[in-house]
Amino acid sequence: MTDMSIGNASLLRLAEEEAPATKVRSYWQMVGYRLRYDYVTLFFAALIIAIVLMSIFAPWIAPKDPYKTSMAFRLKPIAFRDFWLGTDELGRDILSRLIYGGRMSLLMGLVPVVIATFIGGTLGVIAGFIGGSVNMMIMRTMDVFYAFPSILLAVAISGAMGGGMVNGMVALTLVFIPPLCRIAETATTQVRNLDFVEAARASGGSTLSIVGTHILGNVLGPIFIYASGLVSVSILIASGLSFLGLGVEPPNPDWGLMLSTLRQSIYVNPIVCALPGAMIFITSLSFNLVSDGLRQAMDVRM
Amino acid sequence: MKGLFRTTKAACLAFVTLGATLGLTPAKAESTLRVAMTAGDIPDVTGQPDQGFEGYRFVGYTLYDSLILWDLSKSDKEASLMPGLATKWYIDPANSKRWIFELRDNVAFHDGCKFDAETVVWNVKRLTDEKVSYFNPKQYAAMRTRTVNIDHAEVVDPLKVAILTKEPDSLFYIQMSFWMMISKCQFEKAGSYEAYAKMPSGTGPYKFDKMVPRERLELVQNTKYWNPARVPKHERLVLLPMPEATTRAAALLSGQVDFIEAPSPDTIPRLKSSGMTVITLPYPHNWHYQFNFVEGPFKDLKVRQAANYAMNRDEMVEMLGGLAQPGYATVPPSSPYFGKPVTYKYDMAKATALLKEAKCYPCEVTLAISTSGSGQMQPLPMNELVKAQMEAVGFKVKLEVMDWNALLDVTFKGREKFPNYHAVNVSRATQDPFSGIFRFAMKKQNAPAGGNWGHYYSAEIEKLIVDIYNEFDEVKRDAMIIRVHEVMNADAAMLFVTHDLNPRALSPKLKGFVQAQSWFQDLTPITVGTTN
Amino acid sequence: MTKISPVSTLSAAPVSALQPLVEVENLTVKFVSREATVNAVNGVSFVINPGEVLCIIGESGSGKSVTMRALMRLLPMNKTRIGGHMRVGEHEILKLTDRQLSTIRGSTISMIFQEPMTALDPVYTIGHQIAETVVRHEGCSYADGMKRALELLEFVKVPSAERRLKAFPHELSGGLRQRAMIAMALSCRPSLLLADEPTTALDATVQIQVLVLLRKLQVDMGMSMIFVTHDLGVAAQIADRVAVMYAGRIIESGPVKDVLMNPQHPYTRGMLASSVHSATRGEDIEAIPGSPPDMRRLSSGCAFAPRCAYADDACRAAIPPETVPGPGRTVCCFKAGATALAS
Amino acid sequence: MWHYIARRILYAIPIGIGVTVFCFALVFLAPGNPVQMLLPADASQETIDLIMKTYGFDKPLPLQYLTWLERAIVGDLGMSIQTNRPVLDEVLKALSNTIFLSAGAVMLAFTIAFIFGTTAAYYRGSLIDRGVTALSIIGVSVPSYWLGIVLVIIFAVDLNWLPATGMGPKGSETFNIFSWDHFKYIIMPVITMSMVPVGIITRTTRSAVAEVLGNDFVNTLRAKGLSEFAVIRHAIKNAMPQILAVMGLQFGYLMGGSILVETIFNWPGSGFLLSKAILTRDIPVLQGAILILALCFVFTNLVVDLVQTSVDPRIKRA
Repeated sequence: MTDMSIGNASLLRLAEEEAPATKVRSYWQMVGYRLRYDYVTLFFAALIIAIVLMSIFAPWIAPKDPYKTSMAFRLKPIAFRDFWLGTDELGRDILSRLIYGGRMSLLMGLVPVVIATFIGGTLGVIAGFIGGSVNMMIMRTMDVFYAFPSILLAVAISGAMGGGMVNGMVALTLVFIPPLCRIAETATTQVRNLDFVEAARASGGSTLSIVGTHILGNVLGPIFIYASGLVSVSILIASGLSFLGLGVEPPNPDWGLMLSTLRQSIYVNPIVCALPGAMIFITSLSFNLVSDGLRQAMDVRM
Repeated sequence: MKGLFRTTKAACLAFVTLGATLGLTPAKAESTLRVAMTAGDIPDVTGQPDQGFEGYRFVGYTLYDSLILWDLSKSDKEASLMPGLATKWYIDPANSKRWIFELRDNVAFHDGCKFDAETVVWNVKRLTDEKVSYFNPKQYAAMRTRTVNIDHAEVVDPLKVAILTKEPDSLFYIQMSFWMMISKCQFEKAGSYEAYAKMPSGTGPYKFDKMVPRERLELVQNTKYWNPARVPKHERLVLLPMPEATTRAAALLSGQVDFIEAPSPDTIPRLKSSGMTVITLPYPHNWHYQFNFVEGPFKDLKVRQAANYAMNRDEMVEMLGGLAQPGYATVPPSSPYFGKPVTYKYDMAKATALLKEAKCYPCEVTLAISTSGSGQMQPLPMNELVKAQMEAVGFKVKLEVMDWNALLDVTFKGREKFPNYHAVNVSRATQDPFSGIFRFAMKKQNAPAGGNWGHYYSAEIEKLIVDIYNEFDEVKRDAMIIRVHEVMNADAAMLFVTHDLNPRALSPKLKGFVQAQSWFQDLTPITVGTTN
Repeated sequence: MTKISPVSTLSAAPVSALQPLVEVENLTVKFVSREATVNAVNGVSFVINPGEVLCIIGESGSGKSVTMRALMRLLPMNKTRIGGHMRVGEHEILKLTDRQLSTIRGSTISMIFQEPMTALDPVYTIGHQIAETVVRHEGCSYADGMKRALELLEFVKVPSAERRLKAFPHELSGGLRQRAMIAMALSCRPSLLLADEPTTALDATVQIQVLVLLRKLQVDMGMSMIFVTHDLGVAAQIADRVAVMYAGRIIESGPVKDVLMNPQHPYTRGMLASSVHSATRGEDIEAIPGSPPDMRRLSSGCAFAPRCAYADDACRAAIPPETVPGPGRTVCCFKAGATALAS
Repeated sequence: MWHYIARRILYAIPIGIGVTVFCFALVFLAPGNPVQMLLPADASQETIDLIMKTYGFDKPLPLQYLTWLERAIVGDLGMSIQTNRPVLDEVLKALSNTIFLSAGAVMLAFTIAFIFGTTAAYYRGSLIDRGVTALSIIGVSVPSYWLGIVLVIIFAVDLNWLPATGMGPKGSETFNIFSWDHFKYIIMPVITMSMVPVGIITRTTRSAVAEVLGNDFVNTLRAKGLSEFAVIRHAIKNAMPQILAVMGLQFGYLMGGSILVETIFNWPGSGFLLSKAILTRDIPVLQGAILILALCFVFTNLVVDLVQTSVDPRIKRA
């Protein structure tokens, strides 16, 4: 949310044109500079880190055993005895389950994106760099998967293969490969046609070093930004799958699954039942805002 | 401006009055009963309904009759059989494989055709004879377990039919209570089941009016029903599929429906506080696990008993908001086949001791469960509770969670294909002795041929069952059935957990509903009031 | 409802002959952002008489484009601080309301931009964009506006004007686009035309054509013009007077001949020397060493001092005041007229 | 132009074939056999075989695919195993119900996004801009099914203003959008469904309009003396192709992604049909629904592409 957003490009250009800086910051310094003053992004980045740490250190943080059931204490409201956020339909501590739930939800959010970034990015760079029939084959295959809206594809795959966390992850990975592949391909093709790659070639750089230095350097940015935006999509679709009974298996604490099972109890204890939804919302919001901040700082338009 | 405002207000008032007048002339308004079913779709209306027993409940016994009906007029004891389209049935004294059904006279289908012996034979062939043009493969498959023993049917006279079985079967007549009699001449008019589905015709208390697939089925009262006592007290019955429990509750609370099936326990307080009537009653339903008798720790009787002792069934009932009763045997105590089985009351110490005795401590077991499914109640929290209770006495439980289809696959194929599962959680209807008891205990029913998933074997039961099928004296026969039930308990043949109480919620404007101890219910006595 | 030929109607707006059309006094423009304050214009003053062409010369970043935009208040309000005072005709530019401002934009003052490709809206036809201006200022119907647009295109000598009327900007060549731009700028007979390097983006041959056309129209219509360029050759052709800008200040000004023939400021001289026109064959082109100053931190002395061969401590200590070396001329340099500078 | 259309359509054909292969293959990834739901819990192998044969599941896969494809091309997607109704009828009926929702959601989203996005772009950097950006991010971050549940509880159960489920008082066949009694059924599902498109279209509108406003020609427009309103009109026309493209894509996404919202509201659309087909493993319906939805999506993309070409003079028509 800096003033250096897209809309002000013209003014920036004018100012820079009129006043060439003697001290030219490097690109990454500039990005860092912009981020440093982007308090919103910094705040939500900190929130993500907090959620990640909370998940990693769940066993030390969680006040109670997230699997311990108790019929006597089911569906208790917030701040009931030492159940700070109440209990679920089996009398398990909601706070502990929310803390542990971060593990599953982040896993479902991050793993498919990371794998898809790796696979899709690699395929895209290959397609973009080699071009010709290889490009044709890879990109046309991607087009087929592009023909499915993401939720439909995820539901179709995990619906067919049966529920479960692993199947859910596989489904989400397959959903994310095509767009990442396409971005990598576009970026690679663009970079490949730029003069400096030609120059590097002319000066006798090996293919590998060209890919390594120039193409990757220019392709990673857009991919990284796009992928960071996908994390929240992944979290949301994964929670949707859990909601449909196609995601994480019980009794594992997962926000989507908790939301799904607590839905039955919404008339008894609406606030407690809304908590997992709120967690999904906050996490997804944080990833979205950070991704947005990164995009603005890096001024990459998509 | 002020003047304008006044005129508008006056106009509004006029409108309100007009609306009120229209609303206050309900003399013509039809009384409509709107029911939210748990099914995801309208059950098949062409004869044997799908969507489990719910289909039979709302589409089967409403549009159609069977030769023998269930008496659903009482709620104090488990529903028993009563004459339907047949007035009498008995085994041919000369031939223990020939059942004779005497038919009711002067019964007409909704289309006007007469019901007679020829129609019955036609209906039998519809589900047993692959060679006739009106053979229905889908319904054949669904009915296979009930029809497998039929050899053929024959007309004795216009009001008498004989059905011949391959083996003597003293329980055969019960199967005929599931056999919907559809109109032969209406089917011939339609030409195919697809066409017939748009104009089904039976002899039941309701007539088909219209259907929007996946959304609603509208039936209207059959004022000429052969049993005047069961002519519906409301003019129209609308059936709406709503698989989501929360959706059903919301629909009832917002006044979109009048009658919902299976509200989830935690919505009950809210439904009650909004004035809804919540009805619960035992019925022949069993929520249990079938053990693997060949692989794993449950081979050992002591381990099976330990698991049964570990169940704190009262806690389960509490979790289910009182919408279930503790399950100590295959059938609930209200069943005529209950007898005096050994009961495994909650006893943690004894359970632990048994496990130690069996040298299986901690005892690692894997249970196959589903996320949802017909009659599964609330499989996830219930299984989690079972797991917690078993682990409290020294089991180490791994839950293999799968969707309903995958679990059915596991159930069909049996333990041979899935030796790693030590028990499966598929709940069953226990309405008749075969499907409720025998098929879990007979060697002949060993999966994949039948319902005996874990290949349970008891020599005594094998012998008893042979005798039962050949015993046409009901009292003697039932004594033996009770014995089978008791033997299964002695062997701890299952992990008994609970019996559903079949909750339903009704809008306060409905009167006259009598909930029967059955999977089926009679909606005909319900009157729909105008008060909200 | 204008149906008369544009040539006859296009005449300079009535301005008192006694006073200059444009008066700019001590104009300052600052761009303020969180990161830095850019002092783009630092006290510029000039006057233009009716029918006169002033050429502002300077390299990129010298503040010439900003000066022009400030005259029309086209700089983003919330990030710009404008000081001093500007008058065009009877309008005090800095005192106008937004509504008044938009009324004089396009009618009293109009502007031609450097890059006709990006300065025209790509999704409207040329005809529409001209007609729109006419409709806005003359309140005529759209159909009349289109008729006027056609006349204007013919007026700026666009071949097959009728067809070009319906063309989108990307369908025209650079020269034609710039002519369309000019037609648009002239559509409401402005008394002042601001031209921001209007020929820089064009091919050399087209440049001359456009330049000649502009000069002819300016003379015909008797309007005043401020012409921004970094090309001395262009300035020589079109200007009556020139002003040389460096680091947001006018460092030298005067009648075009005097300044170009006898430059007084070392920067002007350097520029002339590095201009291809003045270089003799075989001789090395003399370039001004160093690079323009950082407008975020200007030194207290002469901004050109770090690059100036003649600079001494006095130059670095204070900003040189304006001196008048000859009639109608100004220069800001301590060394102006000194022997060291005499060639 | 026609040449371009023809080429785009030709290009869609291999994608279509790929889609059919995928749809067909999907089903066989599934554990269990496709006719399971038809059978009683303890059906014998003999019964299973008979049913498999009746539905043609006993033949080799490639042959099954070709048979299926051959009939699919002439519009015969087979019969639903569950209901015995033609799959094509089922899917088209459901799809038309979903289009109500998707179109409604996209139109609502467009209206909101258009107003907010343009305002934010015009006042970029201001508090309004921040507010709108926050709103759009909230839109894409809310789990929509969760919102749906909350809406039902508030507006149907507690306030009793709107119906909780279903499509019209008498089902979809008599649905009449111009009658309030029917229209009120569509309100909550449409609002729930529009959350994501509101977020995405607002973001697109904001960035597209802002980008246009940063262009040089905006200076020209102001220099011509045009009012700010006219300047914004120019900016919108420039940004429109991009906004339309995103809108079209969102429409396509909603048609395929309505499964969660339709489940909550019991809306008889394609998502509901699909989830039912998955739960009951109704192979022909699953295949047919996914196929038609994917083809719709391909078709939507094609239309978006063509509309964009015709709206934007900058794109050269080959």
